[in-house]
Amino acid sequence: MIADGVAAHALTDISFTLREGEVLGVVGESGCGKTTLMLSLLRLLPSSGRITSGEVLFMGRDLLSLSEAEMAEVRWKNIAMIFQGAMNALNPVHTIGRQIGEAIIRHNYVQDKKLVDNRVAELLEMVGINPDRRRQYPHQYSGGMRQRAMIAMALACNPQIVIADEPTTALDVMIQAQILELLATLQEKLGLAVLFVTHDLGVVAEMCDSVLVMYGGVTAEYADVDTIFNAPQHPYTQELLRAFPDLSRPTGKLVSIPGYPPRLTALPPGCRFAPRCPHVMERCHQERPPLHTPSPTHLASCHLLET
Amino acid sequence: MRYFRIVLRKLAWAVFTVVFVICLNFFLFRVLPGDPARAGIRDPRLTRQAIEAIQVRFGLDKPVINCVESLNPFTPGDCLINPLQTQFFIYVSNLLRGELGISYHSNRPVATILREQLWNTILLIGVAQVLAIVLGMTLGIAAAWKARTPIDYLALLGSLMAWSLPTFWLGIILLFWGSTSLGLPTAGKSTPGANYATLWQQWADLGRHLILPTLTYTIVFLGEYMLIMRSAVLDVLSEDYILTAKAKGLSTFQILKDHALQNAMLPMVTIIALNLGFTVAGAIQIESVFSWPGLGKAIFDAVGRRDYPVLQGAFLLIAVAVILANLIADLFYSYLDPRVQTE
Amino acid sequence: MSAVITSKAPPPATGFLGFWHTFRRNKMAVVGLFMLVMAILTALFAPQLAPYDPKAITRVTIEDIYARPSAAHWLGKDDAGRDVLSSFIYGSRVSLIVGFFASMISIFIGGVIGIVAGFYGGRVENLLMRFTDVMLVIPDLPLTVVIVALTKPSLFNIIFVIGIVGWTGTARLVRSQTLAVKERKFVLRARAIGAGNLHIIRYHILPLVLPLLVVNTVLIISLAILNESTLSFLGLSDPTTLSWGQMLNFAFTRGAMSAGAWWVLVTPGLGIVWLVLGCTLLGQGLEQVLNPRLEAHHLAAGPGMVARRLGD
Amino acid sequence: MKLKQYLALCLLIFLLVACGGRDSGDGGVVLNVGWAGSPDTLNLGVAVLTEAYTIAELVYESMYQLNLDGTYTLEVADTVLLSDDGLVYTYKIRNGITFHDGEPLTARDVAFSYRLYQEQEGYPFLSIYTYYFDTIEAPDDSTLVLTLTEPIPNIESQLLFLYILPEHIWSEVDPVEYENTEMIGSGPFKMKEYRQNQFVHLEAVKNHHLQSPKIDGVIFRTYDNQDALVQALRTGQVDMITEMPNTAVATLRNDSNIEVVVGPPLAPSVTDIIFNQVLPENCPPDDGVCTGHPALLDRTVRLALSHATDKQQIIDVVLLGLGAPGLTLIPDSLGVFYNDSLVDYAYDPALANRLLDEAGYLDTNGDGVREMPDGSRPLTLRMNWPSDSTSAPRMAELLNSMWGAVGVRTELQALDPDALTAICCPSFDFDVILWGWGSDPDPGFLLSVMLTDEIPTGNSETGYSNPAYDALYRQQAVELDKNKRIELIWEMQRIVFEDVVYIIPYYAQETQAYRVDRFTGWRTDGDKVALEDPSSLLVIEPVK
Repeated sequence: MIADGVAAHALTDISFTLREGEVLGVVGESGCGKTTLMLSLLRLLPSSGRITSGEVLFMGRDLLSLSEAEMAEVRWKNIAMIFQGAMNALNPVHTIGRQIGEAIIRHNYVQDKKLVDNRVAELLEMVGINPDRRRQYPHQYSGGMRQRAMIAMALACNPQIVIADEPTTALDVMIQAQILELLATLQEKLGLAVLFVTHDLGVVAEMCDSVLVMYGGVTAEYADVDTIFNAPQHPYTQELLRAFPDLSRPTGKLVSIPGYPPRLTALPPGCRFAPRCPHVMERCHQERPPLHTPSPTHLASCHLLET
Repeated sequence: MRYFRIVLRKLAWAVFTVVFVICLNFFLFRVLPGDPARAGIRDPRLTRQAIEAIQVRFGLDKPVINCVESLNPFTPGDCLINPLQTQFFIYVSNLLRGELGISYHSNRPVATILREQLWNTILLIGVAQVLAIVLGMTLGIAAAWKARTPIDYLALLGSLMAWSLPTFWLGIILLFWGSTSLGLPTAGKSTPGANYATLWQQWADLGRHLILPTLTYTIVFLGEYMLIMRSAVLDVLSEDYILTAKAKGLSTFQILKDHALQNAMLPMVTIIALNLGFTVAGAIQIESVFSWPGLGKAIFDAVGRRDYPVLQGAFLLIAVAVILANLIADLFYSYLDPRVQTE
Repeated sequence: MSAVITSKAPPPATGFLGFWHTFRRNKMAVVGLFMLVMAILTALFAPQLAPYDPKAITRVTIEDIYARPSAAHWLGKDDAGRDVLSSFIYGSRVSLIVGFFASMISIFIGGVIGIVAGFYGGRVENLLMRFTDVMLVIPDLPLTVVIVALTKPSLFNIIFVIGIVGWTGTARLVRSQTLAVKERKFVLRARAIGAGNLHIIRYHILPLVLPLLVVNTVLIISLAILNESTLSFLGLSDPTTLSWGQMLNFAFTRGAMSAGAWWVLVTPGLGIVWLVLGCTLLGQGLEQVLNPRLEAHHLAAGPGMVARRLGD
Repeated sequence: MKLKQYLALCLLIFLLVACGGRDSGDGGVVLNVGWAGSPDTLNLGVAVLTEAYTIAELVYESMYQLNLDGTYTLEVADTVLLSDDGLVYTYKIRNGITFHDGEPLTARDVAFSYRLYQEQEGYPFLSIYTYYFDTIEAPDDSTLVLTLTEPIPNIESQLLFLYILPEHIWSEVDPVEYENTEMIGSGPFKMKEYRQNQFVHLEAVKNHHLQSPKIDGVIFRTYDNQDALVQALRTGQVDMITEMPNTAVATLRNDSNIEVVVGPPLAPSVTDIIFNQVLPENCPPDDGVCTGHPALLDRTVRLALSHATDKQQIIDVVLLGLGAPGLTLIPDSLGVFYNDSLVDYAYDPALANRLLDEAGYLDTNGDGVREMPDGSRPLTLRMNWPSDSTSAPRMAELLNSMWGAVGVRTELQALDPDALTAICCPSFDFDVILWGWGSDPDPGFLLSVMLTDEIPTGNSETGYSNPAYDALYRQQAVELDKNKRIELIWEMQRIVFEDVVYIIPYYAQETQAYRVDRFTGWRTDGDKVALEDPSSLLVIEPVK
């Protein structure tokens, strides 16, 4: 019975396209609305969240105008999701096999019980888990295996799109690499479109076709991966790249961006990056910059681009 | 194997607790003032010789335990006596033979009295608890699912109200309402002297007698279960795996059934078992209002008459039942939560 | 695309003002507090509010006994021919006193055991928690009967009895909270700079356990009030103290319902419900304020999920 | 979980149960009696509660039966012969009496029973009735010769509760442990089914040697809760109730289907206000603590308190007027033994104040409480009562204000009955106690309570000691002439009344009620009220 709090515009003016087989990286510091964006796509925002405007077009249909039942059909069958922190995303009291099978049964991917079991085994094998372990519980898996199981689960119904929400956080470096490689292999093999949420630019450079850089709930910059890495237009992207250790330039100094990203409940009136921007101007504090298009496939929101 | 070890450890703990309760039970009732032989009886016909005879009969002439003659007033005694000749030993050895002493009031073996009453109480508590748990859980799930909606507020307020009602007070009000407007019986568990043509009639008669006490009971306990379930489900519903389930396209009902319920049951199981003790306190009030011939009524009568052997027996029985229930709950818990079995 | 997240606002302010700000948004807690304050005011101003003095000596006739409600006696009269409303108003005092002091005892015992067990850990914790577990399974009532039989029935003893059987839940709760708090950085830091145990408990643990304790106190008060009425019903309470439980007890043993005098039974009963409900609402509300978890509810009602303004 | 199925099931059960008809009482015409008690045990050797005796009165027979007017008639015997020295009673047992199991009842059974009651040490409460028994002989099947150690005037009341047990059953069992649930007797009703604390189902004996009931059976149902009991009568679940709260009388009288009967009880009982007046020299050497307030040793104080006690007010509040002001420990329900010539001390607070003033108990420090004449201590009295009493707290409140009005303060404290026994007697560690007695139809025992000899035994609650009274007691105990004995007993009552040994606030009346639409023929014309007595149960018949 808590009375309404203050509505915070977690996301504003976000727009991107994901083509078949494309890997789109979504980058930004923690708290910039990446996960909220992913959940919004599947309409999974918690009770305190609401989508106020916009559309999510999937194969010509606006997902936001679907009924809850129609939406449930789309989930997992067309768009599946790999959550960050597989430990919490898996139900501790059910076996891995059951949790994967559940999705298969739900979307009638295969009918027969026996076939479901086979499919589960096949999926686990595909991600490199001994299929016999499908009768075990999440707590009996190691962290990396849980993440593999999550991936297997996401692929259960052969979705067109997989949303991978920081799939490697909380894993140690060796395992991270394995998981990423597995993802890359499967993406290629199955021709998946992947929305890849991360704050690791190295991963982005390696895996993604295009990149969406988010800051404070808005699009900072959106372009193909080469443009982002070679000709970033937004000061935030530039700063991010400077803060990213480039192994090819071992002498380069590591720079961290001063300050913290804004709290969504206390957003600055003008450009959201203004308080931390090295190129900040007077108008940045008053006026929200519109999205500029330096080139047809390149979007960036910064007053500097005006002219 | 690990699981077996867990079970064994829990079992050992339960046994230890039972032993502790037996000792406490013995000494607690020896600390009481006055002459137990005259408890509740102020009968002019009782002579001093008769009192002594009663004391011999109940074994009260012997020292409490080695070194202690009596506890109230505290008198030290001979330490070198044969321990077999102490009240404590007699009590324990009787207990091992399933004897709980003889009621001061009715002169019958306490074990027999309790055995008769126990089943009636189990029937009443059983039916009412199942109803309260099922309804409470259902309401709790509904309220948690529909959190912050009128359904939630209504269920919450109703449950808090139910929880706030003094049990006996609700009982007497329902008794008058039920007997006046529904013509339901006001006492007992069957119509005495009735000849039932069919077994069905007998069950119907029992059912009619059960309605009011069960209703009272259910209302009083419903609220608590609802509150606990609501809170447990709310906790579960904010877990990530619920989000996973939802992302998988499962319907709300499926999510509640397959993912929320079992996890939310975990705290419920513990509470239900621990609640057994309070359940008996409720039984005392309800059974005495509705003259239901159960354990609670026996305790109520025994309290009024200071019939300590019956109280002592009931105390032990309830304590052991609660310990047992907790043991079962622990084991059931590990069945519900695979993490306990294997980690 | 745009989405909003409603968050608890303003940002978690500390101190009483911040707490009050959140608190007053919680209808449940506010209603509960109101009910409790009403009861406390009634108790405080009983002499001003009560139309008659329940202890006053008046000549009673048979007609006075269980007299129906009238203009002079709004809630009728009881089995001794006294004004029910006045007894009811004065009775709130005893019920509140019992509830308050008994819960203080429970909270004190439970709090000390919980903090000591949680803070010191090891063998101390094991011993204390095993003891708590044992006490938790021992039925309260026989214990109460024995204690009441050992002591004279009086207000003080009733408070004592209710207090010492009701601490087990608190002990468990406080222990787990202490365990959680103990690992916080500033506690570890305090320990690192060599602060004594008592100092740490007093200045670092207690302030963090206290909110939980307050919630628990409010809930235990309601339990104590209910327990007092149960003891009265069992004839184990002191008949010379005028509490709502005693009023009920007299209504029962002196056949109020048979005489058709429902007002004698219903009035104190509703009083207990009022007070207990007030405490429970307050407790539940406080808990919600201190431990909000609705924010992340994944199944919350549908309509808010997609709410687009017209014309978007 | 399939919620709908659960709900449907619950609803189904409820409907089925609610629609299920009431009992199909096929056992003939059965009277349903409601009461708040239940026999503690059916083994009368160890039974305490009156309920056990009520059932025994219907199932068993004894040598005499007590009529509602207080007279006795022979029951199993035709005639009795008393020897001139008043020591030897020769009873001729009727022929053709059989126990419920078909075995004949003979003088041997009578002798067996009397010997059992006399010799069995595990029968603590009955030995008082066999106190004067010397020998018990049954020379043949129809003759019983009872020899006493000294002549007594009240043999009838001594034999009244010594029910005759079948030797062929009781000689086979342990007479203390035996639960006697079969209850084979020779009375007009026999045991059909017994559930302790639930009900007692008795069946009529159709060819009884004295009188057969007109009904086919009677069921006594236990209601733990008095309100439920009254409600059961109102809704017709029972046909008669043997007790009820006095507060229900007015409401039940308004019910045209219900008749309320009020009168003196069959089993006499008395409520007393006990003053601790034991003298230091009489303090029991072993158990005595004797901490009574010294003022209570002064008759003037006790008399003043008596004048300060508004008995009518107590009767109105506690009994709703259904009682009579009491005089002494011998209640009006003892009939001829009750001395109704005594005139009660009037309620007169002014007189009480004057008495205390004149005796020097003055409030010297102006705190509203009087002090002893030597100023040593205030007149503050401890007042205790058993915590299981429902009326005592109300009475205590009233006394507190009444006595307070004459400058005597009381400190009220309910006590657990055990704790009360512990401070009462023979330790005399109290000032005032509110308690009471139940009595036989003979005043002998109640009179003995005030004897000097009873101070160390714990029977004397006041510690009262008066040689003149003691002498009269010994005299009446052997006075065989009934009228002379009554005279002596009246004189004893006058003495204790004038000495103000107790204040007797009231003699309570019995309140019972029955439904007029079920059975007719209830004996309500007698001196006493006892609808559950054979006198009613043998003659009632169903309303046509």
